[in-house]
Amino acid sequence: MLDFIKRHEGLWLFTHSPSVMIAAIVALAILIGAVFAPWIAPVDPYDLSSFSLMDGLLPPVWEEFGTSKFPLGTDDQGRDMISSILYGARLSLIIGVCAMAIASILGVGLGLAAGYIGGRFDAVVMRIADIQLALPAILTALLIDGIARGILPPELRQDMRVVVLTLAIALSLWVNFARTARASTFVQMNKEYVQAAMMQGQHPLRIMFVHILPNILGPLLVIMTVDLASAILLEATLSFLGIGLPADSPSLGTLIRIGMQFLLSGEWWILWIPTLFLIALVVSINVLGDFLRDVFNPRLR
Amino acid sequence: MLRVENLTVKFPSRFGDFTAVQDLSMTIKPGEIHGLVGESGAGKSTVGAAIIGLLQSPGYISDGTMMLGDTDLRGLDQQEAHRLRGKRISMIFQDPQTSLNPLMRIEDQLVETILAHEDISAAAAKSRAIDLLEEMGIKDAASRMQSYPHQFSGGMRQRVVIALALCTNPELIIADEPTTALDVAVQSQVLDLIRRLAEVRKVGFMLITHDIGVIARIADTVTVMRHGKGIESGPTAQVLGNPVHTYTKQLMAAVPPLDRKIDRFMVPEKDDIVTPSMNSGAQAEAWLLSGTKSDPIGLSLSDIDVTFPGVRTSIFRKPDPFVALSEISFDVRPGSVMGIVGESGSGKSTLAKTLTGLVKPANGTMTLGSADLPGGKTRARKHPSRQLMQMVFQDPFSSLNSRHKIGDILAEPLWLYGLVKDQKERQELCADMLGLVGMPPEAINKFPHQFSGGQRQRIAVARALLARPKILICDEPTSALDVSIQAQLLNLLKDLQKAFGLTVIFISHNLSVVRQMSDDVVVLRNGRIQEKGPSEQVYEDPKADYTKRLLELTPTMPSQWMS
Amino acid sequence: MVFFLTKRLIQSVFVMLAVAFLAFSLFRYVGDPVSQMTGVETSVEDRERLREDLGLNDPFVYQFVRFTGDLLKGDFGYSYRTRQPVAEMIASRIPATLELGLVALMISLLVGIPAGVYTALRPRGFATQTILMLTLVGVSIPTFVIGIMLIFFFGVQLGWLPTFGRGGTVSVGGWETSFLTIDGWRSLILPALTLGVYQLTLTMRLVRAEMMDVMQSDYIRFATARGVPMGRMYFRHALSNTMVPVITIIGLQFGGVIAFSIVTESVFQWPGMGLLFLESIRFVDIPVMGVYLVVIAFFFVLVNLIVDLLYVLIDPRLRISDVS
Amino acid sequence: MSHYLKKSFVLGGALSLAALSVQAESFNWASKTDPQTMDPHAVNSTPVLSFLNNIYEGLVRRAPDMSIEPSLATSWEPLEGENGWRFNLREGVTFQDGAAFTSEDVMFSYERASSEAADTRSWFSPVTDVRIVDDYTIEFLTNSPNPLFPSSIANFMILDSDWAKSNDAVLPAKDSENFATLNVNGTGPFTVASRDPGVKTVLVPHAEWWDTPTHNITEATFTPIGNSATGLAALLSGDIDFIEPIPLQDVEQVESRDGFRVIEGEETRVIMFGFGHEHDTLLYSNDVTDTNPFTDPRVRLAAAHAIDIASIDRVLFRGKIEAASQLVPANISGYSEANQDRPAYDPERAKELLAEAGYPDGFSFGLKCTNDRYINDEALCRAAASMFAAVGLDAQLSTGPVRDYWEQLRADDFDMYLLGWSPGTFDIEHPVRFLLHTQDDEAKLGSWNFGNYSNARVDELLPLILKELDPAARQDMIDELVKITQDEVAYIPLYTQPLIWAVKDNIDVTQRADNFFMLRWVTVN
Repeated sequence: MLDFIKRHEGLWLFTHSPSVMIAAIVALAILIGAVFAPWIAPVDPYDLSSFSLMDGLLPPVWEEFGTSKFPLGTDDQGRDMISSILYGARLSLIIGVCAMAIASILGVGLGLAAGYIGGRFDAVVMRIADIQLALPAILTALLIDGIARGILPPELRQDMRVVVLTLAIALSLWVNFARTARASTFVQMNKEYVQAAMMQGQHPLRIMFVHILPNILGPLLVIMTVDLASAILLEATLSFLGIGLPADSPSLGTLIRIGMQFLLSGEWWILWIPTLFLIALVVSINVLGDFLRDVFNPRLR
Repeated sequence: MLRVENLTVKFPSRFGDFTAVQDLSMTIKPGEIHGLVGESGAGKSTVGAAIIGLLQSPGYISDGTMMLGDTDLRGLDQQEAHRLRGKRISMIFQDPQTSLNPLMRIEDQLVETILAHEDISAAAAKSRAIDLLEEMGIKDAASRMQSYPHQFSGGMRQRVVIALALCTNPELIIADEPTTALDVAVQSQVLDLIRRLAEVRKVGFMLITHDIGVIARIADTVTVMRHGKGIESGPTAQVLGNPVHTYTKQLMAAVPPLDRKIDRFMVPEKDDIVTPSMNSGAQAEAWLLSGTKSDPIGLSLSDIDVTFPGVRTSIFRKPDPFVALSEISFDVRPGSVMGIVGESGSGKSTLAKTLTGLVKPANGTMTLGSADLPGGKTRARKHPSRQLMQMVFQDPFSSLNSRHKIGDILAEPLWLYGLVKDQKERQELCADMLGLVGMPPEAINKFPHQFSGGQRQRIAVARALLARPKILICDEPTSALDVSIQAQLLNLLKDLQKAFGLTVIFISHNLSVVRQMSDDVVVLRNGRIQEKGPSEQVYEDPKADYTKRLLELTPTMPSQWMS
Repeated sequence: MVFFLTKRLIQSVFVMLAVAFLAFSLFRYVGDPVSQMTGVETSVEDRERLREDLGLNDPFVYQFVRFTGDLLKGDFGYSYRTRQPVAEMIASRIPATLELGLVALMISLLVGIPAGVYTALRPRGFATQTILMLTLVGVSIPTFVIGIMLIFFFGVQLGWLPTFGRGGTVSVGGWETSFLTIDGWRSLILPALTLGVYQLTLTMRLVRAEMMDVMQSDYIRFATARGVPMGRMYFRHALSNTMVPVITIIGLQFGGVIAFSIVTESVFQWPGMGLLFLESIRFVDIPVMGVYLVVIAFFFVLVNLIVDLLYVLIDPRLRISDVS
Repeated sequence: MSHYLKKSFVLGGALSLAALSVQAESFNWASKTDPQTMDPHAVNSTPVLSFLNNIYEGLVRRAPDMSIEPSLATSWEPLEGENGWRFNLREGVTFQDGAAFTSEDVMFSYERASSEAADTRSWFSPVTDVRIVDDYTIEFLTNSPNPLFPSSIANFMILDSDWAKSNDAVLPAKDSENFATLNVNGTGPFTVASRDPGVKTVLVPHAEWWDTPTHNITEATFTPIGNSATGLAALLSGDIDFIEPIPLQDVEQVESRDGFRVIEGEETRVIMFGFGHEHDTLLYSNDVTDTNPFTDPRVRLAAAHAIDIASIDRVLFRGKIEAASQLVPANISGYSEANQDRPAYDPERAKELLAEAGYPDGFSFGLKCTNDRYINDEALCRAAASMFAAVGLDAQLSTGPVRDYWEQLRADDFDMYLLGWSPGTFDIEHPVRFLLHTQDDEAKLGSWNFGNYSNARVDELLPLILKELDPAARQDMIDELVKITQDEVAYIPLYTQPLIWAVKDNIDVTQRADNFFMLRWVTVN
């Protein structure tokens, strides 16, 4: 085992940096909590009949009036904070991961193709990327949100909120992937294994995805982690501006937006528990991203 | 002047301490050029770095003494060491392209170095800088000094680098592969310059190089290193001409001579090459032979021009095209080896790319056997030539996809050209082919990074053979390899060529290597053919001035040193 | 070089046009301006009449052509909500946003670059690890949380700094500036800090990465071998070589500064374009939204052109192309 | 007492006291939104009318208790022999630019405010003609007896005709701005010293105001602060003296701090749920798709019984709301005291009613709500949805900003929706006209009756109520009408929205139920 760890540089570095290990444990714990929320959470915060306004605004158990029924207290609707947070993290992660996945597929696909084909195609892709960059993420989200509302039939609008939000975040993140993939592809194009494959007459798609892609995954993986963190933060920010998710299916961002109302009112837990949870999640992901960057770019160590 | 005794340098790692240099001792007198020669990984650069105090973290000197005159180099603190650098010891790096700060004028870089060590006025420093540049052979130095590094050519840049190293009159200059990145002609000039500086200024040089020819040409004394240890040391003529140690002998034997063609290189038995056992490779050999029953085919080029679009500088004017190859015509006889030789920028790699269809010629025709060979994108992906012509690339570290297993890399041509349909059969054939090129068959389950450069080049050869080609294009296949490995690979290529009647196009900048390999030779310069003909004729009796000069300037060893 | 800049200019125009189109598409779907413009007692036919007057019933393509045409003529239209000329409204808000962005950028550069250099040169020091960890936490807290925490700590609890708005401004040739009064500066501190934290982290990390890269380069090793003084080496040799990528990213991040200025401006009631934009969304003030988008794209394009020019200034290889 | 002031006392003594008294007369206040225009006829919305009431005046004005009192008219009486009212105007009133006020200005303002370009047009729909009798007498003729007319034009503000004409602002700005969008010239107690739209507006007293000032303000600065946390911080840090509204949950925090006071009151706005009465099917149901259960009054009543107003009050509104039984609160004229009971919170009864109506297991439906229009609107809907769920009514909640809310309601895109209504005329006839009368575009009736609740008797009663001059007879008709709508559960009235203002202790303000903030009632101590 020890020998195995020694031989794999990433593993070895991992076991030798406590902050990374802590981050990994925190991220994993949150991930497990989020994935298994329906089984772990005491109540289902989406089921309106499972909580009652009568239980509203109860503080965490260690405060006066706190009850062990709601260890972290309840919000203004009487919803158990633990359940809300677990489900919220679940939704935030789903949105973050999906947005990141869409952005990476779109961005890597376009970037790879632009780098491989070059010429006019490359120029067009890069101009589209420029346009995307000229529209800040928040504006993109508003745009998508607005268009979706215009196009979708009313009965779908509510259900599509998550999809729309995910798409909006994905659109504002893809450029990063495209630029990185394109730059890395340029580097790989000069590598002789690519020339060998081209010379042999392999299919361009095979060269792009079977040969080049595995070789540029390193930097992309770093961007994936960093962008997952920004996707989660972006979702929170959009929710703060009121273009995020509705309050009855709250993500962490929506929980914070709701909690904002209780900033001064004494019910600190409604704001600060989800906020701390979000920060812990994002910090962990960022620490892991930093770590991956170090592994893939040993010069920076 | 410089006295090094029992120098030991260690690099701690998670696998324990790695000893890069062990018990090395040497002395360099003023005006002496001391060559430090060895193959990659011998620790020769580490010695230089240790002396000037620039060991890469986390390396450290664990033992030994280093005295520069009366100064104990190990006893200096950081401040003192930094003041000594440039003042008394300086260094020249391999690549003049990257050694100069691209954002600063030459003048600023020179003046700042002089002012850092001497208490003189800026004007005085400037005039010294001008003198120095002129001494280095840069004309009109006062105005040229205002330029930025990118405005100088490679050779000129290395002169500037030397001027920078010299501008504070150091006692010792450590030159780490100073001419490796340069062409023969420039290399010769730079070597002359170093020689002159040693003689006139009495500067001691430590010349670190892998090129024994360079050592033979200018070094007074030499130390041969291997695995961090000094193998043999003494005056150059004695060590190289009459080596005592087996390793030195083997090294000398592996150096390809320029003045004659030898049949096979004497190669040392090395642990990382499997001697083909009786059966290993037989199946692959049979498979290959079954496919090449028909006669070998030839290749001919007639009036090939290749141009690239130039850099556009205006929206209104089309940029002038850059001519990479011009009026290239030659015939490669079926089953023969055609050598193509030229310096960097001569267009030899473009030629390889044109042949393989990566670059489209503007004019001219190519013929493969009796069929027309379309160029560039007009060559269909399924064109038969894609299988018939295979290539071995220069850089063994990038020519194999590092994310694929050796087995997958090797099986790709079998699958792609539909040569072997069965997956299991493919794997067996690949394993056997590895045996044929002198690799253990188990290698199919490993990744490229688990192999050395020489081994990877063998894998690359195996990959080429697995397409069952008739023509093998080798683009600088050995230029990234050490001489002993180069010798092995050249032997292998010779054997395979004979066994399977391959037509080989062998491209290299190294005249000696080309001579050993080829039946015919083409000399390229700036995209044009300078001379072509049978090898022996071109080497023995060159017609073109260019060929003559090349042959003259290539550093070689006196033939009497070579056994 | 001239060609390079001309090419960039043409591309920029293309980007602007595309943004104008997107801006216009946005118009159609954000909400119903007429409902926002009228009171409860306005009758249905009055609403319909207003809709007709605003041209909202015209075909999409016609509306787009009209919008782009008006933009090109320099006619930015009138706000649905306040009936003021949009150009005037946005112009009056530009100084606030630009000054905020500028100070945030200055914070990010003045703190980020030295911190990046420091952490690159002492990669293993305790201070470095602390700085890295702190900045990591800094980027992990949503901007609006940072802003509101700052307000409550420095504004309410300590009472040191104003909690909202720009404070005292002075008009210099029509440009309302906060830079000339103490009050203006006091008001700037918190929002600029909020906006700058994220950029600061990016700048620092980028400078650090580039610096560590450059410190490994041959010319730095050669400069060390020549005994060039350390300070000169770090700043004259190493730092200047890190500037090209740093400037690129700063140019790209400008979009980020503007985007997050929306959040910051909303938290601090900072009377800039972002706040105007948020208000116009709330009231479906389509002309304002559209022009805002175009103006943002214009700034983005402008900053990137400036970045291109800076490249040329910094890197002689782009300036002089003769190789002898 | 803010930190700033406290510090002054400790450190400065008499000097700062002197400084304080000067400073005290400048007054800073904040609210959520900026009045979008300074034109009194261009936009009919509370932020605009409230703000402009400090600058412009009407013929009549409202006292702190909402009653009508003389303003630019000293007295008024019904015309004899025809329908309409005569107003006797005040003499010696000057506009802020010094021009004298006469009946010409009233005539001009009427024409302006009732023009097609004006958003205030509907106020004058009963008016058939206006006659100038002399410089200080003017008559408004109406199409039928209209006892409410004087009080319905309390916000009809008078402009100087010469000023408007000479500045090219004869009509309110519609597509582009005009002079009156940014500039003012009223007869009121304050005038605009400077205005930066959306940023700040500075008002100074009008020295020649006809009435005796009761305020002591020398300069008043208004700043819109959209973010409530920022607004509250601005108050607590002493940057502003007054803000409205503040979030309910922060009331305790503000009150517990030294130097601040919260003023609570009832607004006139009643929050209610409406139904899609004329929809054939539910739009957002997973189970009932072929019919609309809400057409059955029993189902509507069940929904009403499911709501626990007491809990909503306690948790969401911290005990600051008044439950509502009808579409207006008790302080509005015409309030039906005979019908002041609302359906009790009774989940069992609700389930029974649902079972009777044929939905023993309940059904699912869509509930539309705003999230930025009313106080705690989103939280209210979430709580309501949870309460509906408890009786088997599975509400699919959809919340969104108000900017596209009305459009959705107009497009009949709802099963049940949230609505708040403030009676513009401070009489119950207003919600009846807009919310209860059958939709009738011609007569401009029922225009906000999105679900098209329709009852012939209600439609019949409305014109009678409008015309009736005898208060008792009128009230009888109103009681009958309210009874009908309660029995049929036309809407579920929930509560009256509270008004929460926060001020520094040294400021006296007067809160009026229409949430208008009058600077003339402010004193800085």
